[in-house]
Amino acid sequence: MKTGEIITNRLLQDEYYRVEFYAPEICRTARAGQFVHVRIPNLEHRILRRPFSICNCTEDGVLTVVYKVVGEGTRALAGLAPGMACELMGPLGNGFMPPKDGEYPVLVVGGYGSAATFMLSQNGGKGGLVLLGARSASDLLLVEEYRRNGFDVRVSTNDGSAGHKGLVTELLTEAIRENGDRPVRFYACGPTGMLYAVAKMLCARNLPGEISLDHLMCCGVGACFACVVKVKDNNADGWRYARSCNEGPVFRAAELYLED
Amino acid sequence: MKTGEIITNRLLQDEYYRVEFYAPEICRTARAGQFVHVRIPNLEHRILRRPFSICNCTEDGVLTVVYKVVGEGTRALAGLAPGMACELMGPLGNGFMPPKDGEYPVLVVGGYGSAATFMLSQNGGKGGLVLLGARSASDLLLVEEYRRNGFDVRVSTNDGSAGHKGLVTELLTEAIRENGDRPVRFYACGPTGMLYAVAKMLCARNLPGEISLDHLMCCGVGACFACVVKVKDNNADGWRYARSCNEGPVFRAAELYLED
Amino acid sequence: MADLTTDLGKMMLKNPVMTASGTFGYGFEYKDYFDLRELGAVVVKGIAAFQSHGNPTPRVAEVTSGMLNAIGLQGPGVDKFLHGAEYMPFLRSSGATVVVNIWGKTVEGYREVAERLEADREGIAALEINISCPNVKEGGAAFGTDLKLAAEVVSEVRRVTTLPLITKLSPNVTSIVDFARCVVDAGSDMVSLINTITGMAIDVNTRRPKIANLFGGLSGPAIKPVAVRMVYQVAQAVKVPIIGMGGIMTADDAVEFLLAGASAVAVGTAIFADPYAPLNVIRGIGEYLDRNGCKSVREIVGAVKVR
Amino acid sequence: MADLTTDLGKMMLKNPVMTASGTFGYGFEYKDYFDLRELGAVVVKGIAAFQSHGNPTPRVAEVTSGMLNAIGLQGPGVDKFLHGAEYMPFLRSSGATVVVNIWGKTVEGYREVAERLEADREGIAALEINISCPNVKEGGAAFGTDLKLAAEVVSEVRRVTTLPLITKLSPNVTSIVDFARCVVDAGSDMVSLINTITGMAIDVNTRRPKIANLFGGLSGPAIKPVAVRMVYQVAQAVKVPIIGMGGIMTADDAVEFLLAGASAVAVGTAIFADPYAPLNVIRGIGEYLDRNGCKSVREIVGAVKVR
Ligand SMILES: Cc1cc2nc3c(=O)[nH]c(=O)nc-3n(C[C@H](O)[C@H](O)[C@H](O)COP(=O)(O)OP(=O)(O)OC[C@H]3O[C@@H](n4cnc5c(N)ncnc54)[C@H](O)[C@@H]3O)c2cc1C
Ligand SMILES: Cc1cc2nc3c(=O)[nH]c(=O)nc-3n(C[C@H](O)[C@H](O)[C@H](O)COP(=O)(O)OP(=O)(O)OC[C@H]3O[C@@H](n4cnc5c(N)ncnc54)[C@H](O)[C@@H]3O)c2cc1C
Ligand SMILES: Cc1cc2nc3c(=O)[nH]c(=O)nc-3n(C[C@H](O)[C@H](O)[C@H](O)COP(=O)(O)O)c2cc1C
Ligand SMILES: Cc1cc2nc3c(=O)[nH]c(=O)nc-3n(C[C@H](O)[C@H](O)[C@H](O)COP(=O)(O)O)c2cc1C
Ligand code: FES
Ligand code: FES
Repeated sequence: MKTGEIITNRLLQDEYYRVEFYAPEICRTARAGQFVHVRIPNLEHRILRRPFSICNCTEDGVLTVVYKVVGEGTRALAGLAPGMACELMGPLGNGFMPPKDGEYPVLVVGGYGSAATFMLSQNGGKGGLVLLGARSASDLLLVEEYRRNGFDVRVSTNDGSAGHKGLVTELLTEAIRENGDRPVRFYACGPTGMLYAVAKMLCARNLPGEISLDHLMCCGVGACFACVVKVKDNNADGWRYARSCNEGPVFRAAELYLED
Repeated sequence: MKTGEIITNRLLQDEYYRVEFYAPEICRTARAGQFVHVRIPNLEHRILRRPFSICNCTEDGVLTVVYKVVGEGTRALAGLAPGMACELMGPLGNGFMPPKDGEYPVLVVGGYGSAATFMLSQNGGKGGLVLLGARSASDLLLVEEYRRNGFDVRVSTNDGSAGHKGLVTELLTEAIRENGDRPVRFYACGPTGMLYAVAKMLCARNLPGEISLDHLMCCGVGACFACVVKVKDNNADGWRYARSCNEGPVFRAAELYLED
Repeated sequence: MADLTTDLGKMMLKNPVMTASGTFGYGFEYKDYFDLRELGAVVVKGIAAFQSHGNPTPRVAEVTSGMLNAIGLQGPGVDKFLHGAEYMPFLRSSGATVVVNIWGKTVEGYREVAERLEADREGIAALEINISCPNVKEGGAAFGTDLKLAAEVVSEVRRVTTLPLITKLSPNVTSIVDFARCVVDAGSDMVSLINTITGMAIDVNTRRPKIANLFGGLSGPAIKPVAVRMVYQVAQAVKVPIIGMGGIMTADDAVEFLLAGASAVAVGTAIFADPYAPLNVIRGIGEYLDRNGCKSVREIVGAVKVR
Repeated sequence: MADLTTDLGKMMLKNPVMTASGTFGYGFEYKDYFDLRELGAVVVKGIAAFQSHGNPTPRVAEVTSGMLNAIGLQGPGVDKFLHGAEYMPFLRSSGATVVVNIWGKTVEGYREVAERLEADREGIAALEINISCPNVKEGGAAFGTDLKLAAEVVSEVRRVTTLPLITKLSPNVTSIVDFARCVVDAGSDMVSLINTITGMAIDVNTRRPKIANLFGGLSGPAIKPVAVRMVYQVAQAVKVPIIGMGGIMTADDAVEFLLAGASAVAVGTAIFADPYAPLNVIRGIGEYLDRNGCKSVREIVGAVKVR
């Protein structure tokens, strides 16, 4: 198993933390949208690993994860000091396809979804647009980092504490309209409800998009069928369950089976 | 629940550690032979507390425990840093009866049993004798501390690495012989085999002794009947199961039901 | 603050949290820790018609997120229980609501202890029949795993007492629902579940079983999902009040049982970790109710949303 | 280094450690982690005669020291299993010892999948019959909790194949020994146990079951004492080899099962924590044997000292 020594592990804002692992082997091949499956040490009564998107990877082997403390595992992770280590499986899953030549990347992200798409902003200065949605200002992640990478950042919050008051899908509608005929590729990661809304919008307009879904996982490698999502299929039912860990977590919007 | 903040927690020797808790309430009434029932923090998959003899108590509320790392609980305890805290139940159990006026205390101890009797050596300089048995020199605990309290210390080790090569019961035979008719009270704590050997010797010679037994415990207060030992009884069987946590852990040697 | 009073048909409790039999002694042992009146009820360690040594030691072993026990029902017997200062006389004076857990080695043994308690019933709120005991007459099969025997024990006890009867069900069966129905038909006013699940642990160094008696009953958080499932199943099948238990450590655990259909819960093994666990559970249930805008604990009984 | 080869009667393994069905996919998923030939055997996820969606999501929930799952046997069906590159063809080329776990919704369904595998049996070392599935014809009662159905399934499968047959027993019964005897009488060459214990978990905030299917099977360390007990009981009752599983995380856990009477073990949920868990268990068993002066793993099978 790959062991990732913790270099730093600090509060970012609110309940969000940023941890840096020394994990050169994973960094070598990791792409935006892939994830690491982290074994939290000293949490013996919890058997399962926790999946986190790879937020960043440097050439000298520093792998960054941005995480929100939501339960026991993430709380324990937040308590780990530099010098301690976690076993990491990864990079796992299929990442995002980078935009084709001439395609303009538009990222639609909510909460820690902002981390999953971050490496797409490292496109050699070609720029792009990020639509960041959040409940409130304190949930907006990596705004400055995206800007530093030359991305245009637009923000929406449910409570209006920053940017547009409302849903990120409203920003998306606007961006699609503004954009006119320029070739664009959409990328989305965030809460499931938001992702399905984005997928529907893109499908309705026949726009190319990739959606990274966040599902409960056990094995992380396609062996257990815990993490499945419905994707279109030409069987009698019109759908099948695809494993989001290894057939995803990134799916093409057009591929998702959208119910109701 | 009483919370004991850790003041120091250091390796004593070999696999033995000494931890000091700030626990003024417990210190106020604790006697030699009583114990504290310690909840080890951050060990969620282990439900039960761990019992440890109270080795020492100071007037300013410092409670000392000397422990050996033998399993998960003690290993986790050894990893706790000063400033952290454990929930403590105690003082629990019946301690040793101090020697009566004019009685000379002879302590027969093995391994961490040395801690259980330690407070008996704080008898205002009246002195006494400790017979310390161990597998090897590195298992001899508190030798200097007993000497500092004015106790005569004799040592035996199974491997001959310190003192008499052999069993502590051999030192006891000698001490009994030397002692002649002086009124003596014997106290013993250590491995179960040794304790029953001591109890048999004392009973055979009709000598007064108190034995502190070390049994698996759950509740520590007499509620669960996990920790029972056979004591004499005038029922048809000649014995009954007594709860070592609250009817003991100290029993009179004459009270124990000695089989075979 | 939400109303915690709990209606168990023939028995009203001030709150839905009891102690699980065998984990709280006879109450006396915890008298210095808190006022026993704070509890919904104190359920005492199993009482038989006779005094009993219990099993040889070791009787307990710690396992992952739980423990095995084979105490073997050591106890003073009903006479001493009724008259010894630290038993019923203490409990009467404490003002606690007392449930007496009873057992026997034969059907007659159960009847006898129930009769004796009925005759001296002052301060006893209910009897809980522990049917997870081997029947010495019928080759050692537990009463709790044989429908005919279970029914017999309950109806014999029913004959001799008008006290509210709780029957405590064993989880070591293919269909706990069948047992719930059967004991209710035989006259039990309530059911409690689950008792421990039979388990074994072996010391790999000595190669000996960690429990002298070979097998022991598994309790603690390890069994909670099994217990919640069984409570849910039984709640779908019988109309009597259910007392749920098995691995409750926190108020959230207790709420899970209430949502699954239990009207009250019992805290067992958790007491060994923390004697105050039952009180923390009581307080936490109150907080849960307040947080969720519930006026009474009864609102959440069986309130799991299954679709 | 002690001899780890394991004699399961009709099947020899290079070591006693398999993967538990459903926790190791079809082997393919772990091909980049290690050489599958290092394992005693790869037991694949349950295969039916037909392709199957499995259950709605969420299908898993984490609980204390374990997990609940209700995957619902999603799978490619036997055709695709035999011919799809990432299934049997891959396994054949890998050189692994392969056990195919099979299931059906009817007795005929079991027979059909066994027939198809028999017809294309190259590279298949044995079949493991998972009888913990609901019988759709007989109102959904699991084959594994009804002695008559269990016997029927096993003898129908026995009729159509000469492959070694392992029957995987459900722990959700009053007497697992009765089921072991029954399937052995019906022609099973071995038994494996335990499958998961049925459990339930409720999210107290949403009040919904954490598993869409309501109930899920409990696996992981939480169930180990129950599994060890059942292996011990079955070992006392039948003479066929036993494959023990349920909560094995470490070599010591595995040794516990061997001492209790299992000739081999399977590692399941532990793989989710660490894909290398089966290899660590293999290595650790070897070290245990060496440390204890055993020449062969067979010396410790059933070697628990009960008095
Ligand atoms: C592909 C992928 C990428 C992710 N990337 C990130 C990220 O970059 N930053 C971040 O903060 N979080 C991310 N998550 C979510 C993260 O895995 C969960 O928040 C985390 O597992 C919660 O663990 P816990 O023990 O704190 O919570 P608990 O609620 O105590 O966990 C209980 C159980 O539920 C599982 N679980 C709970 N929530 C989720 C969830 N949303 N997704 C998957 N499993 C869950 C846990 O693994 C555990 O088994 C990602 C999830 C997936 C599937
Ligand atoms: C009255 C009394 C006083 C004690 N005083 C001391 C002391 O001063 N110093 C010291 O080092 N040890 C003492 N012990 C023993 C100490 O309690 C155990 O070594 C400790 O509980 C082991 O825990 P573990 O988790 O490290 O070991 P594990 O072996 O992992 O523990 C597994 C289980 O066994 C129990 N257990 C294991 N060994 C013992 C034992 N010998 N006695 C009781 N329970 C046990 C544990 O509580 C736990 O439930 C005393 C025991 C008793 C009963
Ligand atoms: C040490 C111990 C002793 C027990 N003794 C009894 C008993 O005498 N009568 C009884 O009906 N149940 C007895 N039980 C079972 C508990 O009352 C309870 O049903 C079980 O432990 C599950 O709850 P828990 O997980 O909260 O402990 C005992 C349990 C333990 C751990
Ligand atoms: C996610 C998951 C899927 C499973 N699928 C199957 C299956 O398809 N067939 C089967 O016989 N058992 C299945 N099982 C049961 C395991 O093979 C094993 O019997 C059980 O999990 C106990 O072992 P463990 O505690 O080591 O996991 C599954 C278990 C899990 C956790
Ligand atoms: S997490 Fe196991 S298949 Fe995806
Ligand atoms: S530890 Fe419970 S009675 Fe002694």
